[in-house]
Amino acid sequence: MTTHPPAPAVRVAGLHQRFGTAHGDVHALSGIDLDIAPGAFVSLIGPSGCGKSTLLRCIADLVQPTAGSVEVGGRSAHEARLAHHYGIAFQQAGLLEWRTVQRNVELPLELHGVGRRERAERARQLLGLVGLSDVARMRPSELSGGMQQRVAIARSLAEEPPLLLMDEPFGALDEMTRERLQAELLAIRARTGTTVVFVTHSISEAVFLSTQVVVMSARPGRVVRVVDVDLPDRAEATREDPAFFAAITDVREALRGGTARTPALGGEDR
Amino acid sequence: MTTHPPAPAVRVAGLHQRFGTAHGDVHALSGIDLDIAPGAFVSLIGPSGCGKSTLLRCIADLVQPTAGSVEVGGRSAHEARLAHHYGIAFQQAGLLEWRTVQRNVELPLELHGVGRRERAERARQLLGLVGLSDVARMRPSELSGGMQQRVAIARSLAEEPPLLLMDEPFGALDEMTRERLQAELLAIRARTGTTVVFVTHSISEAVFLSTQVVVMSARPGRVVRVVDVDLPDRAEATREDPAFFAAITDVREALRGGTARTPALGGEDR
Amino acid sequence: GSADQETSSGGAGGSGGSGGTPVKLQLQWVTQGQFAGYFAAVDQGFYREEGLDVQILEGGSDIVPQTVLAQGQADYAIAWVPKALASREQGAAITNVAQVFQRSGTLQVSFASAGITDVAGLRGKKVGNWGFGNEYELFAAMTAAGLDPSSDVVLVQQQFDMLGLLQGDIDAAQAMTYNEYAQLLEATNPETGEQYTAGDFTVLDWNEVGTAMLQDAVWASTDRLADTAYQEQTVKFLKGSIRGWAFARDNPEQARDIVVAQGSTLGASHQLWQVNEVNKLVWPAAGGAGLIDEAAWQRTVQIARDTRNAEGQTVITTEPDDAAWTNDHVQRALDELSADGVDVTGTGFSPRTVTLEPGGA
Amino acid sequence: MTRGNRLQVLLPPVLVGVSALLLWQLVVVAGRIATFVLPSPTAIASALGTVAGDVAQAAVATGTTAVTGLVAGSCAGVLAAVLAARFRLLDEVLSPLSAAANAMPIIALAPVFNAMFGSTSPVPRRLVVAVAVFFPLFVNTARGLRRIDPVHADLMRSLAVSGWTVTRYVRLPGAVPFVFTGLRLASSLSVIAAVVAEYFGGRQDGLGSRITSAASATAYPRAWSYVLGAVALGLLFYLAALLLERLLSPTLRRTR
Amino acid sequence: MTELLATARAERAAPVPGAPAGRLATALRRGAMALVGVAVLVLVWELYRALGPVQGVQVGGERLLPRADPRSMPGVVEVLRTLGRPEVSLPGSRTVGVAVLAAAGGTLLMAAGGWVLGSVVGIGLAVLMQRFRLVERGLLPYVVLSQTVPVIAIAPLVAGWGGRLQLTPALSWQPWMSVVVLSAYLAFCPVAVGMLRGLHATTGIARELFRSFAATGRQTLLGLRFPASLPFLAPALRLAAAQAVVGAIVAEISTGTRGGIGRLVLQYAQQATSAPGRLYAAILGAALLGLLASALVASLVAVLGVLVHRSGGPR
Ligand SMILES: Nc1ncnc2c1ncn2[C@@H]1O[C@H](COP(=O)(O)OP(=O)(O)OP(=O)(O)O)[C@@H](O)[C@H]1O
Ligand SMILES: Nc1ncnc2c1ncn2[C@@H]1O[C@H](COP(=O)(O)OP(=O)(O)OP(=O)(O)O)[C@@H](O)[C@H]1O
Ligand SMILES: Cc1ncc(C[n+]2csc(CCO)c2C)c(N)n1
Ligand SMILES: [Mg+2]
Ligand SMILES: [Mg+2]
Repeated sequence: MTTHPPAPAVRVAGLHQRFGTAHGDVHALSGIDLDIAPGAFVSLIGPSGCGKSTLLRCIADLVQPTAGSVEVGGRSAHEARLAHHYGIAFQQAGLLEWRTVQRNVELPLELHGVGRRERAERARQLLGLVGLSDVARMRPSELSGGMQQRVAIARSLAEEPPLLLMDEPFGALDEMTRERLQAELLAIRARTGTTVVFVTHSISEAVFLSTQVVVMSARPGRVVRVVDVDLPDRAEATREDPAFFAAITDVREALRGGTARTPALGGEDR
Repeated sequence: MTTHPPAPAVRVAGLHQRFGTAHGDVHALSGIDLDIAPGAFVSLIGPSGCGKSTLLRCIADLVQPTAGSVEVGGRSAHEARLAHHYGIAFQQAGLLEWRTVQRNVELPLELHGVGRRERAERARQLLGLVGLSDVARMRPSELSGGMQQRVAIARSLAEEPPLLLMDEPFGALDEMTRERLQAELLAIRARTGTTVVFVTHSISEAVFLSTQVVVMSARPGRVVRVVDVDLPDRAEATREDPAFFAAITDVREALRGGTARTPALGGEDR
Repeated sequence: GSADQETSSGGAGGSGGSGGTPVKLQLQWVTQGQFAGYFAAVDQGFYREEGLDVQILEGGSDIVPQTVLAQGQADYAIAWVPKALASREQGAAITNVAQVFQRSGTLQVSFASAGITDVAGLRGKKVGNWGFGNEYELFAAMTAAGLDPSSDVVLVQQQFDMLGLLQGDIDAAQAMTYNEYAQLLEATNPETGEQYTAGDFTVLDWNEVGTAMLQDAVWASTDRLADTAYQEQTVKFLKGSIRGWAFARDNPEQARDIVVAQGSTLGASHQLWQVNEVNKLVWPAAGGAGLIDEAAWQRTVQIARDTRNAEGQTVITTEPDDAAWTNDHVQRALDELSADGVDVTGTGFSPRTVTLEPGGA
Repeated sequence: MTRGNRLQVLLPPVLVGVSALLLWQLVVVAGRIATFVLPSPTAIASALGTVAGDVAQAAVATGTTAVTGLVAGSCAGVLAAVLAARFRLLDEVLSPLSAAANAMPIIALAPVFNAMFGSTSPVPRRLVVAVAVFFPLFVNTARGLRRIDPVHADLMRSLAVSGWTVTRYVRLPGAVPFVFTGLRLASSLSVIAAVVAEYFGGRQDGLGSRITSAASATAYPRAWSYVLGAVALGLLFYLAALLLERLLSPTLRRTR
Repeated sequence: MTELLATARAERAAPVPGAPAGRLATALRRGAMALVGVAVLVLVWELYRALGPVQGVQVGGERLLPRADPRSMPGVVEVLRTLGRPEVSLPGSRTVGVAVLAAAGGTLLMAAGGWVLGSVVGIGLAVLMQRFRLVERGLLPYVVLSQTVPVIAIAPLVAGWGGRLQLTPALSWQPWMSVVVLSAYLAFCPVAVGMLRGLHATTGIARELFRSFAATGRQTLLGLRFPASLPFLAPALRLAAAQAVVGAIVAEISTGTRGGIGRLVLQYAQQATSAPGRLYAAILGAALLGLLASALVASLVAVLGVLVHRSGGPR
């Protein structure tokens, strides 16, 4: 009997994604191979329109890849979704206008049969975490852009899923709030050992948070390089750590290489 | 005869803004006084939900302030709007789905009677500027989040207005594209002498771009401090300038001071 | 009153309520003087005396009485002969057991000033009719007069009222003697401020033109007629009905009141006119009321077979079989009634002169 | 639209239609249902065979009424909605009136129009159709016009345009899907209104009078042939509305 | 794609539904404006009667403006007077006005039945069509086309087959039930179409969100599609109310069912030659009935909306 390495949390192999539009096909992703170890914190970074959101949506089984396979937690992406294996926060908040803020956070719990008392308690706790306790009874449209995004983050955390998928979750947040939430996210991960796949366009954020940074090229999106980030722990001081800067430089260089052409101009496949 | 100082590009005096909601009033802005000199580049920064967007919308005469006055270019905000005095890019792109990307950029020109040839030419030029020449004929929903935002930026620049209002315009952009567009924006400003009011949550972006950074406190939004940024010129090298770091520190401190309470919790007025 | 209340009370049609064999009679239109005999028979207890508990079902524009009968939802139906023959061809097993109206009540009316004195005069005119199968007498007459109905006249859909004629949209309008013709005479002539008179109009009467077709008849289920109990019941039903019609003949005012009490909203003088005109169609009946005159039957069948409407269709395509009509039951009914001293021929019948009030009031 | 795509769109309705016909035939044959109750599809088909030419002719007559009324009523409905969206006062006056007009059964309207315009004129029927289609277009268009994305409202305001320009550039394009929802409903409504209006007046040359004339002679297979004519006409109108929708709103495909 | 959110925001600008005073004022204002509309209509009618050409205006052989004679266009006063006259010139007869009111009440009941039945069927069909794309493709055209089959073609079927049903030993099929069924036949179409549109009117993000939760079809329906469809369902239900009234009236005439305004229209139409006012009175009744039905449904929807909103659910 031989011991197997643990199954990867996410395994993407030979992934291609094309979209048909009125003006011909758009080749969004091309030959993506990616293994994400359990407990890893992986950031996707790359020029606007390179396919980060698309890749995340493939992992979440929200779009069917044109070619290639996606495995999540040792099963197909489809089964993983049905097993409530992940929580997701989208690039746009995607709150339901007819629910109050609190009931938006409760939504996944409600759908999965958690009792009224328990889910209210959990929602309150999560809203506290993202600093929105006092707007629990308001409607999404009464919140600012950043506040909406924080509600969406709270919602994605509601079930403490083994896998967290986050698409530029901190994009609309001020630096203070962002740093606070980064810390919270790291704390949650430390406590629960959850795997995180995180889309961002901030190099420093990617490096600060991640164990690996996946650098993607402009359309058709390919993985240019995977930068391993080896930092002892993540605290305020980390941001001054030379390893931190080294990793930033690595990522920046990989990005430059991958975007030698003008950003997001991937015209050759159209 | 005495000479007057030039009229400020924007003058906000004693501005208050309250919103009525089903669960009581929300006090979004409280006693804002602000003078913006012609040609200035002013960034608004502050915790999420502090009223940055609201302040920008007051200047644009898109909401009526509850109290106080707003003057733009020496006239009332209302008259300025009617005189096409400003261009604006919103936090959400707000593109018209039934128009192609190019025709979305042309919209302000079309509405203000610019001829077909001329506006097509201008739109092409602007799309080149934001790196989207090859998607001119696509529909907004076929673009990624960041691409949509760039279209909105191009649209706000279409008329080369004396005043540019921008609400987190680079929020959804990757760092490369962001830096390129920052440079473009500065170039445009240098060329046309336009005044810019810019909402951002990136301290470094604010400092890099601005002549003044207005730091706001959590709700109800107040101006905590106006940090003057005195940098000779803005180039890649600027980001290593000590004056640059000093200003960043100033802003960061002002922000900390203004957010001694938990971010965005302005519960006392509800 | 709530809808169901009114329908059930209307549907009850004055059912005796006291035991008796339940019998349903389907009319071809809403309650009005046209059906005075049946309402009178219910009201006066004539059916009850025969041991029948008769419930009268009103008609509507899409209720086809003979198919209601054929589907077994009524025991008898009042229907015009040509339409009923058409249904027979489509498989409705029904038999004419009594020809209550011996004459046709349909007229084609025009203003005297239009000079349409004979059928040929319709050429090039706007000729109104209701459709609904009421147009074959008109078409037969036109065909006989050498007019092609589909090209020599303009056929116009006529409404329930006679406004089309009065307003000059229609040159010659269809009218039942007992209904629409009366409406004309109730209307005010705007030129004189007085009511119109019969002299203002010329009428084409199909009975005189020779294209009259048989109208209201009592139809029974052919299959059930094999059953003696149903035969007996049919005789009883016809006895009651003929007594009802005799009552209406002798007491038109009372018959009018009975109909009004059943919920007809036509005016009093109009209703009286209607009962009186309908009486003229029933009485005098040479061989007894309801007896089918073979000659009239043959003429009706002939016209129904030969006359083509605007689409080139005939009412029926083949000669109806023997089961289409029978005088057996009505004859028995007449015999029994005569024995009881009821006047079933109305030889001495003379119609009233009814004065129509403005608006039929 | 690709070929497979077209098949995907066309096949299900055809399948449903064919199986419905089979079921119908089965019920009639197995249930020994008499023709005067419900004619079988085959009986209708054979009747249709003999009167096909007449059905077509009648459909042209009815179709003319329907088209005229549909165009007039739709234009009026959209126009009224545009005006109502611009002037609140007009909206408040028009909405209840159009609701009342909509609730007016044709059966009540036709005699009135016939009296007013003359029962031999084609105008009353067309008016009946116009009134019938007015409401769905008015309501749906008004709905679409009222729904404006707040960002778009802000955008237009910032561009210092208002009123008609906003209507033209934002509200109307945004309302296009709604207009077509209304038009789809109206397309079939116009046919039925034209058919029914014929029961009350005008020349006896359309589907309505043929249906009644056949039905009153219990010639149900023939009556249903004309009903089929009406359904086919309705389908034609519906497809025309769909086609127009595709032509005028290329972006609709993705938002459905 | 942002459509749904957009409405939600746009509608936020309207007065908060919670405020009763505001709602009452709006209702009053609406009522007043409806009356203004009626007044304008009456005025135009009367003005045309007074000033219009008696023979109307003909253009190219077709009359484009109506005749203004009293038979074609009876005066409003005349119609109102008719309401007060006895229906039959016999002692104890009710007035035409009472007859119209009673008939309107009868039709309202039958139409209500048709509306409920039609709405249930329509919503059911819409849900089915949304759940199964194939069903939508196969059925939707027929839902719309069903409305081109005139009532005359189906009335004999409904009345005929209904007449054979024995619902319970005590309750047999009543004629008014045929009316309800035929009324539902006209009412279900707008509900099915509107509801289906509403069920589809979710944003892509929201749909993906529910997909990411592995929500079951039922959960997506109840938690997402239903709330999203409410803004579409409300007007569809109002359209259906109007259609139900039309259907009930047509069915009454078709089947000769008593107790409703359709039957009254039929009767009065036969008297229109000499008393055109009566027909107009009945038509007036029909119009008011339609308005009442729409208004009832509108208030029902509003009340439900407020209740749901209070509970923090969809508005
Ligand atoms: N539904 C669609 N139809 C057509 N093209 C699409 C569709 N969705 C995405 N694309 C295209 O796929 C490419 C990748 O899009 P995606 O949203 O994944 O980019 P992204 O990396 O997330 O960009 P951003 O950082 O700007 O959000 C883009 O060029 C976009 O135009
Ligand atoms: N229409 C509205 N109704 C009620 N409250 C509102 C409305 N618009 C804004 N607010 C409130 O006003 C405050 C300021 O909102 P604003 O959008 O200006 O914030 P912001 O500074 O732009 O935040 P962010 O950085 O997250 O975009 C928030 O608390 C928000 O909840
Ligand atoms: C829908 C419909 N409208 C008119 C008539 C005409 N009509 C012919 S006979 C008759 C009864 C006696 O007047 C009537 C009203 C009809 N049959 N059906
Ligand atoms: Mg993205
Ligand atoms: Mg904002």
